[in-house]
Amino acid sequence: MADLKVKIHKLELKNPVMTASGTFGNGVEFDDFINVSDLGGILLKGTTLHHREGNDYPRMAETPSGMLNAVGLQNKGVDYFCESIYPNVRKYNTNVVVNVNGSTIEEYIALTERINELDDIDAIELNISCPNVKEGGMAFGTSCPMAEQVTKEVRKVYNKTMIVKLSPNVTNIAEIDKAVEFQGADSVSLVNTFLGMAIDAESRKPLLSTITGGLSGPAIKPIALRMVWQVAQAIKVPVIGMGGIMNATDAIEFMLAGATAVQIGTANFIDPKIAIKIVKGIEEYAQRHNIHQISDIIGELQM
Amino acid sequence: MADLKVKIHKLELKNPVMTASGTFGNGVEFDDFINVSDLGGILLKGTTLHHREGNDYPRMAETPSGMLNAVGLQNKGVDYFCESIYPNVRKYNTNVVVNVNGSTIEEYIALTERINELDDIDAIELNISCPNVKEGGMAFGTSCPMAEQVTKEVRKVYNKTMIVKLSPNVTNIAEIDKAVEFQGADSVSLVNTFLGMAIDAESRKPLLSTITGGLSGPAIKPIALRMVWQVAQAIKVPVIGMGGIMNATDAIEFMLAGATAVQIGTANFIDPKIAIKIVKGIEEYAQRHNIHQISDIIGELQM
Amino acid sequence: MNKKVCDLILTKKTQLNHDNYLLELQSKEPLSAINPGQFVNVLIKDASSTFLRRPFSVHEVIYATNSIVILVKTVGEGTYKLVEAELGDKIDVVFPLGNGFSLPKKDEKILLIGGGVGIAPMMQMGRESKEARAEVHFLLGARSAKDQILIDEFKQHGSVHLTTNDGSMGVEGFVIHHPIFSKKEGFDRIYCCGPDPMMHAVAKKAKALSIDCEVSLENMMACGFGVCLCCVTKTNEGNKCVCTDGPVFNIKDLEWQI
Amino acid sequence: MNKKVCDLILTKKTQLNHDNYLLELQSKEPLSAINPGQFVNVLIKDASSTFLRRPFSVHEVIYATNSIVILVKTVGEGTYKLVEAELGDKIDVVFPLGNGFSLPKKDEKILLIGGGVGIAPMMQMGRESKEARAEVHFLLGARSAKDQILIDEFKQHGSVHLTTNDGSMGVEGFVIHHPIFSKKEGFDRIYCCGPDPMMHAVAKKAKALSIDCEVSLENMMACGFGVCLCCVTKTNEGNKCVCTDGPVFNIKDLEWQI
Ligand SMILES: Cc1cc2nc3c(=O)[nH]c(=O)nc-3n(C[C@H](O)[C@H](O)[C@H](O)COP(=O)(O)OP(=O)(O)OC[C@H]3O[C@@H](n4cnc5c(N)ncnc54)[C@H](O)[C@@H]3O)c2cc1C
Ligand SMILES: Cc1cc2nc3c(=O)[nH]c(=O)nc-3n(C[C@H](O)[C@H](O)[C@H](O)COP(=O)(O)OP(=O)(O)OC[C@H]3O[C@@H](n4cnc5c(N)ncnc54)[C@H](O)[C@@H]3O)c2cc1C
Ligand SMILES: Cc1cc2nc3c(=O)[nH]c(=O)nc-3n(C[C@H](O)[C@H](O)[C@H](O)COP(=O)(O)O)c2cc1C
Ligand SMILES: Cc1cc2nc3c(=O)[nH]c(=O)nc-3n(C[C@H](O)[C@H](O)[C@H](O)COP(=O)(O)O)c2cc1C
Ligand code: FES
Ligand code: FES
Repeated sequence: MADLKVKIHKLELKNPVMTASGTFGNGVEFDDFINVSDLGGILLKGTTLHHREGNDYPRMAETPSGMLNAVGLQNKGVDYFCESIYPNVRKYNTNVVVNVNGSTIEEYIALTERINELDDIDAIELNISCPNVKEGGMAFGTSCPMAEQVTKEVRKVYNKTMIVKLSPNVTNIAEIDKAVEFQGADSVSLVNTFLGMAIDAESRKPLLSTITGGLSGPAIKPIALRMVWQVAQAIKVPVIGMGGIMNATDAIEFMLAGATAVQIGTANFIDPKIAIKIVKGIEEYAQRHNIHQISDIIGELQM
Repeated sequence: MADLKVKIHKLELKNPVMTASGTFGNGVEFDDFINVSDLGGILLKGTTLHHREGNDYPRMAETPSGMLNAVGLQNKGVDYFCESIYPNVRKYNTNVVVNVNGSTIEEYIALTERINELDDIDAIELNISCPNVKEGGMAFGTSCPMAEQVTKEVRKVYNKTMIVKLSPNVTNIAEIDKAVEFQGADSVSLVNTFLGMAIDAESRKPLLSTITGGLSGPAIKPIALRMVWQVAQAIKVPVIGMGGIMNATDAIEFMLAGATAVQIGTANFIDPKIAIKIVKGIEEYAQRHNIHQISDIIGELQM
Repeated sequence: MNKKVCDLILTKKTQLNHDNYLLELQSKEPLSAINPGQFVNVLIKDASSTFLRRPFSVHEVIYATNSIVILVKTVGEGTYKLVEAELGDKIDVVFPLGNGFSLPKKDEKILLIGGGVGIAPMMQMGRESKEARAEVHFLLGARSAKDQILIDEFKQHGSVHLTTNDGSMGVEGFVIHHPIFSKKEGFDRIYCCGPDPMMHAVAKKAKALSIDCEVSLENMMACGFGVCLCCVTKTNEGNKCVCTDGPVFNIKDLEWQI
Repeated sequence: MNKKVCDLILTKKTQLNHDNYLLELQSKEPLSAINPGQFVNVLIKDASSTFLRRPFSVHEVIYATNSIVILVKTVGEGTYKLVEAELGDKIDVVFPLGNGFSLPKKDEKILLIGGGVGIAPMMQMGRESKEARAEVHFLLGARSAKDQILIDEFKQHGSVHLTTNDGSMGVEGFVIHHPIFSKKEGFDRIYCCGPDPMMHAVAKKAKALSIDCEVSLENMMACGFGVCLCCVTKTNEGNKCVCTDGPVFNIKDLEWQI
């Protein structure tokens, strides 16, 4: 049996498969389907300092090989998280990561300080790339100086593993990643969703209440893969790759492109067991190719 | 019968359906399938001053709802164009537009001057967005100052309709479009392909000889539509929209988002009659919705 | 009542009219209890435009054969593909999802209103309500006589009242125009599933008559089990997921302008 | 010989072994002349991962019934879907595409080499070569006896020589190991279609023996009719499209390192 362990800074992952924030609820929704603790890690849904209602319905539109969403970070805020969600997720024997969101740097800091107090949360994912909120969000991730600043300030208050999640809606993603790495990120994760739009030709109306939303799913995989490859070459910290991963082959491709671990997003909606299936598929791939340590294939694209 | 006529600067289009450069050959390849003159216009394949061999095989990879290409502007250069292609395409009773490419501003100028001499070519499309050539190409389209400069210089030598085709691989497409408009573009067309990548997990090799290539097809439609919408709001000159248009409904969506005309790209590979079918579909839509002039729906997204 | 994702076998397919089909899906394992008003989420294979699953109400549960029956109206590629499935085919389904209707009490008089394919959940609801000894009335609205389906089947669980938009069967007009609402002895509860405008009209009527009313919403869904937060509707307690907190809501909890 | 895109009807389907099928596709209109070695480009419907058409060599042309036969080996979603088609189904095809082989002259002795599913174009080529009064020999290479198909059919157009990698039928080894190459009386022309390494080996052999040799390439294609420029191969005159300038090339025009 191949050794599937990988390491993201101080996090030890039993396998490279994590689930993407906003697509895995708080994990507990999957208890009926899988043993969540068998995953390398889970990313909880985006959390903010205060309660957020999110955007109006409709928030979703199906697209060719993908979907647009405009959830807008609906969540009950960090107090609720600490009281009602944390007790349920700390039980998992896997890395539980909180996806941290803010409209201002102060909010990012205050939220991170709260999460820092939770013993069984060993990492945060700093989301500076959400396309679905008016203030903050993507604005941080598409501008180098802003991305640098938020990373730097949050770093000051957080000593555990800090993953920074970046926006793909940029000209040169490697440039921003480098800036973020420089400010102390322990890992970067990409991609978040691409800003897109859908229209109903019959009613002439946008299909999302917010007009634009975030595109995810296999449609974006070729672009995501390219970005992961570019970023992995540009920076030294481990990269967590995602964007349209639907099966183990996709996951292997991201690892060959340079990802140390992957996150499964939209695929969870279509098959609630998919993340575990991907773990098994990676194991089979390793066996078939006589790979003893899966970490040996990271960045091993043959050119 | 609805009036399908639209206008792009001085070009009168009998309908809003054009074909995208690099996906329609020189038109003549379609003579067996359709009456090319029934289209609003055709964009010939990318032309350069000198002969170009393009990239090595493999140049293509299928992706979910799309494809990557890395053709790299293979063409025989402008001399060959004038002697051997122009005589065949001038016969079409539609707008024949040359897609102009250069590695330097001087090349863009020299090529445009040659095209300017051809009586039956009423417009050029300045491609500053090709992701598949090392020098020039996309570098022009992803930087504001460069996009401005090439537009400005070519404008000086060309008085007919100048369409500028921009790169989607940017953070803020509307910003670059504005710059280009300011420098005298008569119209902008978007999107070109998105930089993507594909890997064969079994052999661990990239599927394209150039590693990365341009993503086209329905996969990119939501992003393309969003960009067209943003650009159409930001600038005053007519916008030509494209990216994953497969049927008349898609075309209508781009028009509602603000496109005056559309270009059909990858869809031509799958159905060589598609462009004409889309003209008919738009006509049916107009009839069903009691639209007398199709130009009435441009930018008429209801919010 | 754990959720599961598994293959069910298509054991029976009945075409009811030009665009409605009954599909009977059999589970190898015994079914745990399913509430009337719950739904299933079906993976459509081999269709180029259906990326996400497609939700369908549970029309009937046949515990004796471990079968779930769904009523499918063909409206797009997903539903067309689904009804093309052949007997013996495996259908990949996540179920049971959602909350379901609250059952009436003994001797209560209830009105089950279905509009179009919104009649789907009312069959099982009618059966279980009758078993609970409620007095069951169905009010089924459709565009035209040819769209009125399953009338005999509904009659087994209660009395059936019909409306059609064109008057070709039953009362002409929408469901709310049916004289049943003006009867003196009123209903204890109304349950409704159908197009949004119809549910709004029914809710308004129920509110005016002070009758307790539950509606089953059909918001667009990405996951169906509460993780994507795409299917929300506004309630007194903020946005709630139609797939987990619903699809059935009491109208008093919804922020409808009625 | 105008190209067209139209629906052909699947009139016959024969499974030859575990992964090879013959599909007979009938045109309503009379077929114009098709050259051996030309190909058709098939739209795969209802498959979620096949965005582009799939090219297949013309295996046989039956002018009497306006039919084109293709030989399909199942290797991925597209080919699996295609062979699932049922008799009477409409198959959307662009044809005829490519150049085709150059026919031999009367009394020439020719060797038609097919490796794996590369045997596909050799049936029609064999037939027309025989009609042109050439002396036709087939050399068919496969992995194993169970992969050797259509031997009796090939025998109708010429003599058949076989190789298998495991020696379970015919000569053991690759096609170039067949003793036919060492015979004194040589061939006037060799035609070859198969996996790239095989075609390279054959080309090398042909070059060494100074025999005129044509190979049929199977580069990945997006359009199939010369507009995307994705399918190129390097020739003495620069990059040429396999779909229009090929799929058949004389090895002397290719930039192969042989
Ligand atoms: C909880 C729930 C229960 C349902 N129960 C049933 C049922 O029992 N029987 C049944 O036939 N259908 C039911 N539906 C609706 C069914 O899910 C859709 O008709 C189906 O998903 C359409 O898929 P398609 O691929 O055929 O059409 P598509 O091509 O996806 O859509 C065709 C058209 O229908 C519209 N549409 C699709 N889904 C919805 C929706 N949820 N709400 C409003 N408009 C929609 C689309 O916008 C489009 O205009 C239910 C939906 C929900 C959410
Ligand atoms: C001119 C031409 C003629 C052909 N004639 C025949 C024929 O007569 N009979 C037949 O069975 N097949 C033929 N092929 C190959 C056939 O087109 C492919 O097998 C088919 O497209 C695979 O589709 P799929 O969806 O089943 O597999 P996919 O899922 O697309 O691919 C499965 C595997 O096959 C590989 N593959 C697919 N297409 C090609 C190709 N063109 N070259 C090399 N590898 C490929 C893929 O990389 C992948 O590894 C021909 C190809 C060309 C270009
Ligand atoms: C419905 C939905 C909600 C999401 N919410 C979040 C979020 O709260 N925080 C975040 O960082 N990313 C969020 N994402 C982005 C995903 O985590 C992931 O980056 C993206 O979907 C690309 O991966 P995929 O193609 O595998 O889905 C969300 C995505 C979807 C589809
Ligand atoms: C094979 C191929 C070749 C292309 N060549 C060119 C080109 O020479 N010049 C250009 O401006 N765009 C070129 N494009 C981009 C298309 O014109 C178009 O912008 C893009 O494909 C998006 O549209 P679509 O999704 O409808 O294909 C090419 C696209 C493809 C697929
Ligand atoms: S559909 Fe995903 S939460 Fe309801
Ligand atoms: S496949 Fe498009 S040019 Fe050959």
